Amino acid sequence: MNFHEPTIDYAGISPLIALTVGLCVILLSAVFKPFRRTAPALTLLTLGATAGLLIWQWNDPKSLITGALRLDDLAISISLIAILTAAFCVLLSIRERATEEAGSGEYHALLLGSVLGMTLLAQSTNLVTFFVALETLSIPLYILCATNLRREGSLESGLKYLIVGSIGSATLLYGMAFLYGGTGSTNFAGIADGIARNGLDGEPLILIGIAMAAVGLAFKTSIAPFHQWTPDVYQGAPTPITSFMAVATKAAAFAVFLRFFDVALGSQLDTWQPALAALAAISIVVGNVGALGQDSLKRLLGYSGVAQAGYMLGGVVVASEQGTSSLVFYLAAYAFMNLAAFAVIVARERETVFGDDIRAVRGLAAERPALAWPLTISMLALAGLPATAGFIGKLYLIEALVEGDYTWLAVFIAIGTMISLAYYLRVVAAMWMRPERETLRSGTPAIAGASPEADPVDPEAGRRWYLVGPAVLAAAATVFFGVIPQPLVDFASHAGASLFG
Amino acid sequence: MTGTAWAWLVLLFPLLGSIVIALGYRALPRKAAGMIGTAAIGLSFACGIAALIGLLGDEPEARHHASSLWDYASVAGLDIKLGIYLDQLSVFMVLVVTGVSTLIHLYSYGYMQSDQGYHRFFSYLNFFVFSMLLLVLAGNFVLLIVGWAFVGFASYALISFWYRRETATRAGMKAFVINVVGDIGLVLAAFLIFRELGSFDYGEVFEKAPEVFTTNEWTITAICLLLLVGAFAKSAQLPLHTWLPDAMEGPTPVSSLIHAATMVTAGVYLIARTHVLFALAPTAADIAAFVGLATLLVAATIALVVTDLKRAIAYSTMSQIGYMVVGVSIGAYGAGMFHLMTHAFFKALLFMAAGSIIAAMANEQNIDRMGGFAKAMRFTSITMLCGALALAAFPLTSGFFSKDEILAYAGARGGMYLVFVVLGYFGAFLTAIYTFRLIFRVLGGEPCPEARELIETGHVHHAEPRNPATGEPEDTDVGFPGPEHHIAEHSAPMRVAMAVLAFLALVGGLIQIPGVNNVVADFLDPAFEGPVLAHVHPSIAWDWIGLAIGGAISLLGIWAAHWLYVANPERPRALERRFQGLHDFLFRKWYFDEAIDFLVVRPALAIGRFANRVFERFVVDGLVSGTEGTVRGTSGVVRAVQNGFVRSYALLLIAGFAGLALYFLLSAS
Amino acid sequence: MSIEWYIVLSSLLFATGVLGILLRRSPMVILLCLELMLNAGNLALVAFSRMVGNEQGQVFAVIVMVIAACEVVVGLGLIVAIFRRRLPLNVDDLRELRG
Amino acid sequence: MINSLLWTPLAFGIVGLFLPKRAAGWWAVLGTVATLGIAIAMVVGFDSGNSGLQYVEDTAWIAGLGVDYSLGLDGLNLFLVLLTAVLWTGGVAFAAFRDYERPKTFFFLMLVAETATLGSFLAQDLLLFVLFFDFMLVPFYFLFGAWGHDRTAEGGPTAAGATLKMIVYTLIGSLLMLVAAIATAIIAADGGHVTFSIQALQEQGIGLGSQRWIFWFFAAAFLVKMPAFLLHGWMPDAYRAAPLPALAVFSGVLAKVGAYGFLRVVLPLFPDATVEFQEAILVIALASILYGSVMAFTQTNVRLIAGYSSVAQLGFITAGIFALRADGADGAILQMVNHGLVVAPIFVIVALLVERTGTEDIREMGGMALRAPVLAALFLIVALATLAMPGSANFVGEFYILNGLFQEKIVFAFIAISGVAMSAYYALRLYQGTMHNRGPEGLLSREIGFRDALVLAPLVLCILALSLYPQLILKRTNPTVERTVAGLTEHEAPNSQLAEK
Repeated sequence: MNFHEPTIDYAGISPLIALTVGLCVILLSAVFKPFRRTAPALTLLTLGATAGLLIWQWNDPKSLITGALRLDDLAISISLIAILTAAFCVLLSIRERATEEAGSGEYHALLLGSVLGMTLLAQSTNLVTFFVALETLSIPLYILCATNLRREGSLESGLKYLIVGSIGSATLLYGMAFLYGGTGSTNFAGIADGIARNGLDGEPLILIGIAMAAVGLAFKTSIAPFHQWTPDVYQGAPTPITSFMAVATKAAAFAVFLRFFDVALGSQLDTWQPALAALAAISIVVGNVGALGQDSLKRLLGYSGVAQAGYMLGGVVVASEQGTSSLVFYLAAYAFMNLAAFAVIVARERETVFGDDIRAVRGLAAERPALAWPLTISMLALAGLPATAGFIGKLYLIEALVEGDYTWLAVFIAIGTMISLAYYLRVVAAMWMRPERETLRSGTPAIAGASPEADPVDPEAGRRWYLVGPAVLAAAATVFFGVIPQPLVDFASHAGASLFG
Repeated sequence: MTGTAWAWLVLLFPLLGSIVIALGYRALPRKAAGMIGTAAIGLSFACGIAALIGLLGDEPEARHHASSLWDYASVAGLDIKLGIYLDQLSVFMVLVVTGVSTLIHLYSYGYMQSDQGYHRFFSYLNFFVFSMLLLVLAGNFVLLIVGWAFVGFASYALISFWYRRETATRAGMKAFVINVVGDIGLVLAAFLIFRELGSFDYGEVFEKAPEVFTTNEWTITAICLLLLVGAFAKSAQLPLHTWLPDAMEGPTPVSSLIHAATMVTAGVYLIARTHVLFALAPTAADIAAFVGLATLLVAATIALVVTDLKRAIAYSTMSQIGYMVVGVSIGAYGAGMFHLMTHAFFKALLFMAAGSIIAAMANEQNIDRMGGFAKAMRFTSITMLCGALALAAFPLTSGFFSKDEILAYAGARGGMYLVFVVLGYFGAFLTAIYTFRLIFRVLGGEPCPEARELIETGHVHHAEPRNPATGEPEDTDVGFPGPEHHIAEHSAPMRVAMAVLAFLALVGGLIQIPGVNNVVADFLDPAFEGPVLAHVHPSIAWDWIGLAIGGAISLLGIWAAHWLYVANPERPRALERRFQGLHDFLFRKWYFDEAIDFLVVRPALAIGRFANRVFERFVVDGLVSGTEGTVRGTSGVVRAVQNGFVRSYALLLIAGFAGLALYFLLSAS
Repeated sequence: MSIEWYIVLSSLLFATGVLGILLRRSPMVILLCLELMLNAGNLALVAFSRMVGNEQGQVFAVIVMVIAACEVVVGLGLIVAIFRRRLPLNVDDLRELRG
Repeated sequence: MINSLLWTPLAFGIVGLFLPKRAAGWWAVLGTVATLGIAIAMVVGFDSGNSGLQYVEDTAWIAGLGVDYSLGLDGLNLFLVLLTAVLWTGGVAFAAFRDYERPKTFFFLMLVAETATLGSFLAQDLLLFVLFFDFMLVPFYFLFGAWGHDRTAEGGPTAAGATLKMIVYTLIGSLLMLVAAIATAIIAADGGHVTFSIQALQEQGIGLGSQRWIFWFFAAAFLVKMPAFLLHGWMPDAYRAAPLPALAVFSGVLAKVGAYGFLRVVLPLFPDATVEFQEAILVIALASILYGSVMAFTQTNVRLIAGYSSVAQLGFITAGIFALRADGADGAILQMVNHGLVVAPIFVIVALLVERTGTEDIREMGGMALRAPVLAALFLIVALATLAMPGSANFVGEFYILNGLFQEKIVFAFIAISGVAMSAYYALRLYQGTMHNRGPEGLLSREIGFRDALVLAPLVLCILALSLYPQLILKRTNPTVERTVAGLTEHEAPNSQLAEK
C-alpha cells in the first residue's frame, strides 16, 4: 500500500507554528518557578519571531492546507497589526494587577492564543477555519477580560462577553450552515461559484445565511446594533486587555469580513451593500452620540470604537481594492492612536485614585507633559484632525467611498466626526484647560480606581518606561504617518491588491 | 515753475505744517507751533498767488491744466491717478481758502494762546486747510471724495476738539455721520459716472458728457441728484443741515474758518465744478435752486429767534449759502462764487468778533445776557459792525454787490425764476433784521456785568469755564481759556486779522461793480464755457435797479431791527407771547432734529436692540443649541438602551438579526 | 422525509436556545441554551452535508462540538469565579457596567 | 525659498520648546521676524506682470491618493502671505512683552498656527489646502482654550466651552469641504488618474450637476470661517474667550482664508455654479454687512464691537468677490489686507485699554486721550481706516468692491453702501467711547509704553503707507484676478462695460 504524504508548505504555516510553540513553551515555563518572570520576555520573543516569519512571506501569496487558508499581504498586514498590538499589550501588562492574579504565564499564553486565532482568522478562506479561528480568538479573550478576579466589573465583563459573544458565534455558525447547505461547499471560493452555478441569487436560504454571517461579524467588529457588549467589556476588562481587544479583534474580524463578503459573496453585492452601508451609518451615529458625556475614558473609547468601526465598515461596503487598502490603512492608524491613549490611561490608573475616570487626566499637561502630549495627539487623531494618521485614514476612506458612489456615507463620516469632536476634545480640554462649568458626575465612583477594590497607587507609574515608552512611541507614529503617510499607504495598498489585484 | 507745480506746493505746505506740529507736540513751544501753522498757510497762499500768475500767463481758454504724481489705484479699467486739476475756478477757491485761513490762523494764534490743546488745534487746523485745498484742486472724482471726506474729518476733529464735553463729542459725531451720508452720495454719483463714461477724470468726464447724455436723461439727472446729496450734506442745506448749528460746540476760530468761510461752501464749489453735468440736467439744477431758496428762508427765520450768539450766526451762514446755491444752480456762476468770497470775508469776521465777545463773557453765549459791549470793546464792536453791514447788504459793502447780482441774474432768466427774486429779497430783509438784532442786543443797550467789569477794571471777566449748553463745569485740562482770556482788544494778532477782514468786508465788493468793473466774473467765466444753463446776462440797468431795491430793503430791515430791539425793547417779548406757537416752532428750528431722530435714529437703534436681544439669542444661538439638543437627546436614548442587562443586549442582537434578515428577504423578492 | 424537516427542527432548537437566553436569569441555564443554539447549527450542518453529499459539513460539526466544549468550560470557570466572589448567580444583578 | 517661508515658524517653534522659559518669547519673535524677512524678499522678487504661479514647489506627497505637496505664490495670495507674516510678528511681539503661564507651549502654538495659516495660503493642491485649512484651528483651539478667559462671571461660557463651540462650528464646514474636495477630484478624474492639483482640476472641470452641491459644501466651510451672517454663532463666545494677541492674528488673518478660498478654489473650479449662485451668496454678504453693522453699534463689549465689525467687513469682501468682476475681486483682496491691518491693531489697542481700565465694557471707559495722546492718535488712525475713510486704502478697497458690485448688480450696491454709513458710526463710537468724554471717576489712563508702541506704530505705519499707495497691491494682484474672472466671463454674457474698454 502506498502513502501519499500531503504536500505541506511549512514556510506558509511557519507563523502559526511559531505562535503555537511559543504558547506551549510559556505555559510550560509557568510551571517551573525560576522561569515565571520570563513570560513577558518570551511572549515578546514569540511575537517578534512570528512577525519576522510573516514579513518573510510578504508579497508572495499562497494558499495553504488545501485552500483552507490563504496567506497573502492582507493576511500578513492584519496579523502584523495584531502582533504589534499584542506586543504593546505585553508592555502595558507589566506590573498589571490582572497579570499577577491570573498568573503571568497563563495570562501571556492566553494572549498568544488570541493572537494565534487572529492570524488564523486573517488567513482563513474556509468556513471551518473561519469559525475555528474566530473562537480561538474569542475564548482566550473571554478569560482575559475576567482575569482581574478581585474586581466585580472584570468578572461581569467576562461573563457578558462570553454570553453575548457566544450568541454571536452561534448565529454565525447557523448562517454558515445555511450557506453550506445552499452551495454545498465550505470554501469561500466554492460558495462563490456555488451561488453562481446554481443561480441562487435571492434564494432565502442564502440570504438568511448572509444575514446571520453579517451579524456574527458585525458583532466582532462591534457594529451597531450588535455593539452593546463593547462599552461594558472595554470598561470592565483590565485596561491592557482592552487596548488589545479594541484594536486587534477589530482588525482580524475586518480581515475576514473583507474576504467573506468581497470574495465569497461578491456576486451578492447589490443585496448586502446597502444593508452594510446602513449598518455603518447607524454605528457612526450610535457610537458618537453614545460617547458624549462619558466620564470613564475606557467606556468613551469603547463607544468611539463603535463609531470608528462604522467608518471602517465603509471600506468593506465599497468592495473595491481602494476600499480594502483604505480599511487596512485605517486599522493601522487606529492601532497607533488607540494604543497611545490606552497606554496613558493605564499609567493614570496606576498613579491616581480616579482610575480611568476623566478626572484622572485633569491638568495632565502641566503635571506630566510626557503623558499629556500622547493622549492629546491620539484624541486629535481619532477626531481626524490634520497632521495625524487619523486624518489621512479618513481621507483614504472617504476617497474610496466617493469612488464607490457612496458619497452619502462619506458625508455621514464627516458629520459623525463633528459630533465626535465634542467628546475627544473634552478629554483634551481636561488636560489643558480649566475645568468646564458642567461638573463631572461624581455620583458613581470610577470603576477601576475609587472603588474599594482599588489597586495600590503607584505614584511613579507616570514615569515607567514600559508605560511612557509605548505611549510616546504610538503617538510619534501617529504623527509620523500623518506627515509622511506614503510608507503606510504602500503597505495598505499591497493588502488591497492582494485581495482584488 | 508751472502753475501746477505751484499748486502742488499749495497742497504741500499745510500738510507739512500739520505733520510737523503733530510730531513736535512735546518738543515745540506754543508760539513756535502757532507760527509754523500760520506760516504754512501763508506760504501756501503765496504759492496760490504764484499759481494764479502762472495761470494768467496763458490764454483765457487754455487756462486749465491737469497734473498727476503717481497711479493711486488704477487697475481693471478704473484709472485713478493722484492728480490735480488747475483752472480759474480752483485757483479762485485756493486763494479764498488760503487767504481767509491765513487770517484765521493769525487770529487763533492769539485766541487759543491759553488753551491746553494748542498744538493739537493748529495741527488739526492745518490739516483742514490741506484737505480743503485737496478738495478744490482734485483732478478726479475719487480725489474729490478724498478731500471731501478729509474736511469732514477735520471738522469732526475740531468740533469735538474739547473732547471732554459730551455735547461737543456728540455734535462731532453728528457732523461726521451726516457728512458720510453726503460722501456716499458722491461715491454713488462717481460709480454712475464711471458706468456711463468709463472714467473718473474731470477732463474726460466733462468732455464726454455732452456727447453721451441727452438733456434730462434719467441717468444724468440721477448723477446730479446724487452729487447734490453730497453738496447739501456739506453745505448744510435742507434737510441735511442739522449738524451745522451743533458744530458751534467747537472753538470759535473753527466756526469761523470751517463752518462759515470755507468748508461749508464746498457744496457750492461742487455744483460750479460740475456745471457741465448740471447743464445737461436742468431739472436737477432747478431742484437744487429751490432747495437753496428754502434753506435760505428757513435758516433766516430761525436766525430771528435763536438766543445763542454763535448759533444765530451759524443759521445766517446757512441762509447765505442758500443764496450761493441758488446762484450756481440757476447759472449765475460768477455771482455765486463772488458771493462765496465776500461771505467768507464778512462771516469769518463776524465769528471772530463773536469769539472775542464770548471770551469776554467767559464762554457765555446767550445774547440775552449780553449787552453794551460797544463801550467795553470798541475795536471789536467796530469790526463786528462792518461785518454786520456787509451781511445785511448795506449799500456799497461787499455783500451788497454780491448778493444782489445773484438775484439780478435770476430776474434776467425771468419766468419761474422771478420767484427767486421776490423771495430772495424777502430773505435779504430778514437777514438785515436778524443781523442787527444781534448788533443791537450785543453791542447796544445797557452794559452787562461782564462788560461793566471790563470797562471799569480793564480786566476780562473770569469765571469757572462751564459748558454753555449743559452748564456742567468744563475740564480745563483739555483746553478753554485759562484765567487770561483773549479778546481782540488785548491781542495784536487778533486785531490784525480782524482789521484786514473788516476792510475786505467793506470794500471787497468794489472789484465787481456792474458796468464799472467785473474782475471776478471776467476771470471765472472762461471756466464755465461749454454747455451752460442759460446764456442770459442781466443788463447793467437791471443790475442797478436790483441794487437799488436791495439797498432799500437792507435799510428797511435795519430800521425794523432798530424799531424792534432799540426803540421799544418790550415789543419782541410781546410778539413772542402773541405768536407763541410760531415762536416755538422757529425756536425749535422747525423740529428738524426731532424729525430725523424719530425717522432715522430711533428705528436704527430699535433694530439693533431687536437683533441683539431676540434674533441673536433665539435664531443664531437657537441653531446651535437646537442641534446640540437633538444630539444630546439621541445620546440619552443610546445610553438608556445600554442598560447593563446582558439579556437585553441579546435581545437587541437578535432583533438586529431579524431586521437584517427581513430586509434581505424583502429586497430580494 | 425531506430536508425541510431537519431544517425546521434545527431552527426550532435555535429558537429554543434564543428564548432560553432571553428568559432565564441563571448563567448556568444560559450556557445550556448556548449549547442548544450551537447544536442547532450542528444538526443543520449534518443534514445539509447529507443533502449535498460531501462530508465537509460533518467534519465541521465535529469541530464545532469541540469548540462548544471549550466555551462551556470557560463559562463554568467564570461562574465559579463569580461564585467565589460571593456575587449572586443572576445575570440581571451583574449590571455595574452600563450607560 | 517658499519652503523656508512655510516651515521657518514651525522650526523655530520646535526649537523653542527646548529653550529656557524666559527665552521662549524672544525666540518666537525672532522666528516671526525671520519669516517676515523671507516674505518681504519674496514680494520684492515677485514679477508683477505675471499672472501665473511663481516660486512653484511641486512634489508628490501621497502618490497613492494623488495628493501633491505643491505650493506657489500669485496675485491672489502674495499679500495675504505678507499680511500673515506681518501680523504674526506684531502679535507674537506683543505677547512676548507679557508673561503667560507655560510660555514655551504658548509660543510654540503661535508659531505652529503661523505655519498652518501660511500653508493654507500657499497650497496649490486642493487637498493640501483643505488639510492646512482644518489644521489652522488646532493651535488656536489650545491658545483660546488654555490661555483664554472664562466668562462664567458674566453668565458666559468657559474658555473651554467657547472654543469647543468654535471648533465644532468651523469644522462642520471644513469636514464637508474635505468630502467635497475629494468628490471634485474623483469626478474630474472620471475614472482616470486622480489628482488634486488645483490647476489640473481647473482644466479637467466637472459638470454643473456636481458643481451645485460641491459649491455649497465649500461655501459652507468658507462662510463659517469668515464668519458670515447666521453662521457666526461661534464668534461672540470665542472672541470674548480668546487671549488678545492670539485673537489679533486670528481675526486679522484666519477670517480672510475663507474669502481667499472662494477666489482660489470656488471661482476657478466651479464657475458655472458660481455664476448660478451669485445672487444667493450676495444676499448672504449683504445680510452680513447690515447685521454685522447693526450689532456692532449695539454691543458694549469692545471685543464684540470689533468682532461684529469684521462680520460686516467680510460681508463687503464676499460681495466684492461675487461681483464676479476684476475690480470687485481686486478690491476684495486689497480689502482683506486692509482689514487685517486694521483689526489686529484694534485688538492690540483693546488689550492696552483693558490693561488700563480693567474692563471691556465701553460704557465704563472714556477720556483716555487725556493722559495718552499718542495712543489716542494711533487709535484714531486705525479707527478712521476701519470706517474706510476716503484716503485710506480701506476706502480704495471698498470703492473697488462697490464699484464692481454697482456695475454688476446695482441694487445690491445701493444696499451694501448703507453699511458704510453705519461703519462710520460704530467705529467712531468705539473711538469716542474709549478715548473721549469723561471716564468714570478714578479711571486713570496711562500713555502707551515704548515697547507696545514698538508693536503698534509699525502696523499703523503700514496702514498709512498703503493708504498713500494702494497701487502697490492692486498692481500685483490684478493680473491673476483678471485671469480668474476671465474664467467666469466665458460662462456668462460678457459684461458690457468690460467689452467697452
